[in-house]
Amino acid sequence: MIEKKVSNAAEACLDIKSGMTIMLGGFGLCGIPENCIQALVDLKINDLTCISNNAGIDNFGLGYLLKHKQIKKMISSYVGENEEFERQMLSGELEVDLIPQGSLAERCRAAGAGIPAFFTPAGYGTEISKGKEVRDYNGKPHILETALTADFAIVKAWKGDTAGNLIYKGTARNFNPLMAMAGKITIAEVEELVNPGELDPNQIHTPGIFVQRIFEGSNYEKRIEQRTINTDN
Amino acid sequence: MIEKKVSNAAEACLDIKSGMTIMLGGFGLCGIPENCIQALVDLKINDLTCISNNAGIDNFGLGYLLKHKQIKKMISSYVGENEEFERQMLSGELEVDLIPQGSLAERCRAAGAGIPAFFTPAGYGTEISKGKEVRDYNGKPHILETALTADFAIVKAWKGDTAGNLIYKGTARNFNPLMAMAGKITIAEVEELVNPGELDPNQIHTPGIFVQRIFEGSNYEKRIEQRTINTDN
Amino acid sequence: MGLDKIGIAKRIAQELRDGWYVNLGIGIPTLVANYIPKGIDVEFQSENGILGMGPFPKEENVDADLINAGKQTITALPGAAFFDSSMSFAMIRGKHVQLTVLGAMEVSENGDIANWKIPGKMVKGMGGAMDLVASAENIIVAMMHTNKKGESKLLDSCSLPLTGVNCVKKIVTNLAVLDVLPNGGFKLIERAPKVSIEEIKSATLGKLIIGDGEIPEMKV
Amino acid sequence: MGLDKIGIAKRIAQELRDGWYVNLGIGIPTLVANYIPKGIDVEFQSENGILGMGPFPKEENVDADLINAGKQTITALPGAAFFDSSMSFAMIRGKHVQLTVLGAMEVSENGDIANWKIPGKMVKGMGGAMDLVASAENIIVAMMHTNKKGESKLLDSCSLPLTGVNCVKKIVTNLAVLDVLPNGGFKLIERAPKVSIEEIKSATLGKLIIGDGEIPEMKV
Repeated sequence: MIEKKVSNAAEACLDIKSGMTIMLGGFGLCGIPENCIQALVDLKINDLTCISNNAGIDNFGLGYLLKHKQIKKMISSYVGENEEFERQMLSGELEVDLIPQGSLAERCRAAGAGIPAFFTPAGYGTEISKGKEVRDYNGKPHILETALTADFAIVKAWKGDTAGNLIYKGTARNFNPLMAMAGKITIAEVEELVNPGELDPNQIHTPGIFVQRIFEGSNYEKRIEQRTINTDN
Repeated sequence: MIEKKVSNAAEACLDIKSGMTIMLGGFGLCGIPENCIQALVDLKINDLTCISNNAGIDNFGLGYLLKHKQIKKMISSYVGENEEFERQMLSGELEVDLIPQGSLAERCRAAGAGIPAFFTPAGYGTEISKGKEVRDYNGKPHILETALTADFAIVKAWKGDTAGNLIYKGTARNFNPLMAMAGKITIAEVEELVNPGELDPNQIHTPGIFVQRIFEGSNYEKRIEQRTINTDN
Repeated sequence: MGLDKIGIAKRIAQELRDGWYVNLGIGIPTLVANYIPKGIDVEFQSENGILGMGPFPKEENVDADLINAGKQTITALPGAAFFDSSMSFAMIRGKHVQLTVLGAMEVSENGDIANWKIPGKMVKGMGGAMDLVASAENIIVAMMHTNKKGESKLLDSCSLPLTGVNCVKKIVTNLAVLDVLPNGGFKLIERAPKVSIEEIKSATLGKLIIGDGEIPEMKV
Repeated sequence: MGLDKIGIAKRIAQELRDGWYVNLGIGIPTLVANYIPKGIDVEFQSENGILGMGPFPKEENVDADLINAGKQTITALPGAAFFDSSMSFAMIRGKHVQLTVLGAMEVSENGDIANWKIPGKMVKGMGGAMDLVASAENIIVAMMHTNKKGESKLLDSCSLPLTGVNCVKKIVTNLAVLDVLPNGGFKLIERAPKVSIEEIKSATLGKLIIGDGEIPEMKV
């Protein structure tokens, strides 16, 4: 097996530079690469273009990078729940490119799959379709969307092995497998890192071929945005 | 949960008619829906268009349907190892549309995913690209391929539950999950059918939403085409 | 005036059919899951990656790795499946989901919907809404008939940036159930209990179509 | 004359680099897996859906659900992964596989390859070959220098239907190792043991380019 293990987030992120484009997995705060986000803060790099479905909350997730003004541009589908984000966007400090969630997911997959462009109905007739090619299929207009890649993709998984194979848990899977495919270099942080052969090859969500660096993260907070409880008896 | 269970292949295939287009999962003889193929033979329907990566061997897999002259047209990527197929094709009894394997897989997925068309480099400059739109991306020509759907998709899985969730085993997965997505009606035959809740929701390969009918098959032969053995000590 | 949010959710629940997969948006639509009619089996899909979504968890079962598209902690029912975001939108775009229920800021009489942006003021983003409305065959909008200023949200054309065009088929508000006709116009189907046609008329800015027969009251 | 199939496989194995993912076609390419140089870790991908493919199984481990793209029974190494065909070709098209080794009926001096069809005679289909050659950055053709009739398989242009254009970078035959130059032409890099340049010249119909220096013998 090809060995991908590095010791920690700092080592994994060592060569990420200011001005680069980075994809980060996660939906809300669910399945975000907490250790690597801290490493990016510590690196004190800036002018980053971040591709991530959301922008975190104030002070956590990507909100942490925003607070330190390390992000030049966000490419996301939903950015509510973050006052600092809103402030930077409305003041013009932060560029924002909003993309329909399904198109964002499919554009990442497309990059990883060597599909440079595809047609989707999402966004037709809205400002999203401005300047994009429109073509009718099955009597319905579709717009042409292109693949979305990044210098680095940073993903979070539940379990991984040193060959780079990943298994996600619950809805923490979300964008992680797609971004893992799309990065020129893909870094995976996992809650539990095991040796090759310990994961069932039938249950791998991201085959190791997509992952260049992997490490076992630590001190996961896994914050919850909306703690909704069923109080019925 | 929405209940999808039917009693057997005959019941699952009851309304498949002559002249229909059917997708069948499997690669070679690995992961083919043996029970439903038998049911199609028993139905004595014909003029079928079959979309399947291969055409089986003489007398097994799709070769069985070919022998009974039930297939009008095959859409496949590789059709070697089948004398009856070759005879019917060369004599003009059988129409054959050959598609690069990756494009076949992606075209099925695209149909299931509501992507009507996508660009791929596969087949550019060959007879496959005749009449197809060509566009350069990243300095390289790509051709536009369209989604491929079917009246029925018939797939074979290892385990399934009555809500239609499927888990495949080893390389018997192949085209099955993609065709499951692409059929207007999808029939799944499984080696072991369990109740909802018995499969780990984290390990489902085909979510039940894609499957309309499911049953536990019987008498699987699982023939091997090339029995290669390591005789080293 | 008219129904509360729970009433709207109850009325929409009557639209569910046995065997349907359903995507419920944030807000009122989420409440629909609480009022599934007896004898009807439906499954809820949440676009962040679960099919077979169950109710909120008991305190002891809260799992940060198990949320819905509204970022709320949830549970998974027996027979659930988890998947990635491309698979999730494959289900949506590929029309495997039979019904989408979502909120709106504005709906136009030709079925356009606006619900993701107020220029210069609120830019939260569209999330999965653009994929949902562009793909679903069957879209029900759940919303209050008028906004907080008392202005109609049922317009001849939307003033806000669109989420999708020609897509809304049915609207359930606190005042009425309305079908959006293929050739345009809000056709009044039902009134909320004790709400008069006049009240609906005065709260509807777009073209309201009222047939000849009596307009029944909703049963909720 | 020159190398046998095992010799060709051994010479190609020398091209492997540590950390590469490699797709081996049916025939001679499959043999390459038996001669991986020491200290080199590579993983083999088979396009029917496995990464981390191991050797053929012992009799007692044969599993009909575990085959390679040649339909041969195989094993999975520790750290292997199974996946569907779209994921498999995502790896291939997306350039995650660093090397493709495959056989050919004909190769032209500009790197075109034909290996899937003889009109009116053999139509087995292209399988995954068209995706592989259109996508891989690094393609080595493994074949005999001439066909069964003794005719050269290295041509100025292919006579058979093409599998891909401008894609072959290197050819290893029983007689020689040749690079396909970006501007066209087969550049002779190495001779098979005891094979003369004259023998290679007479077996090569396309443009053969021979540099000024000595052409070394392959070490296999």
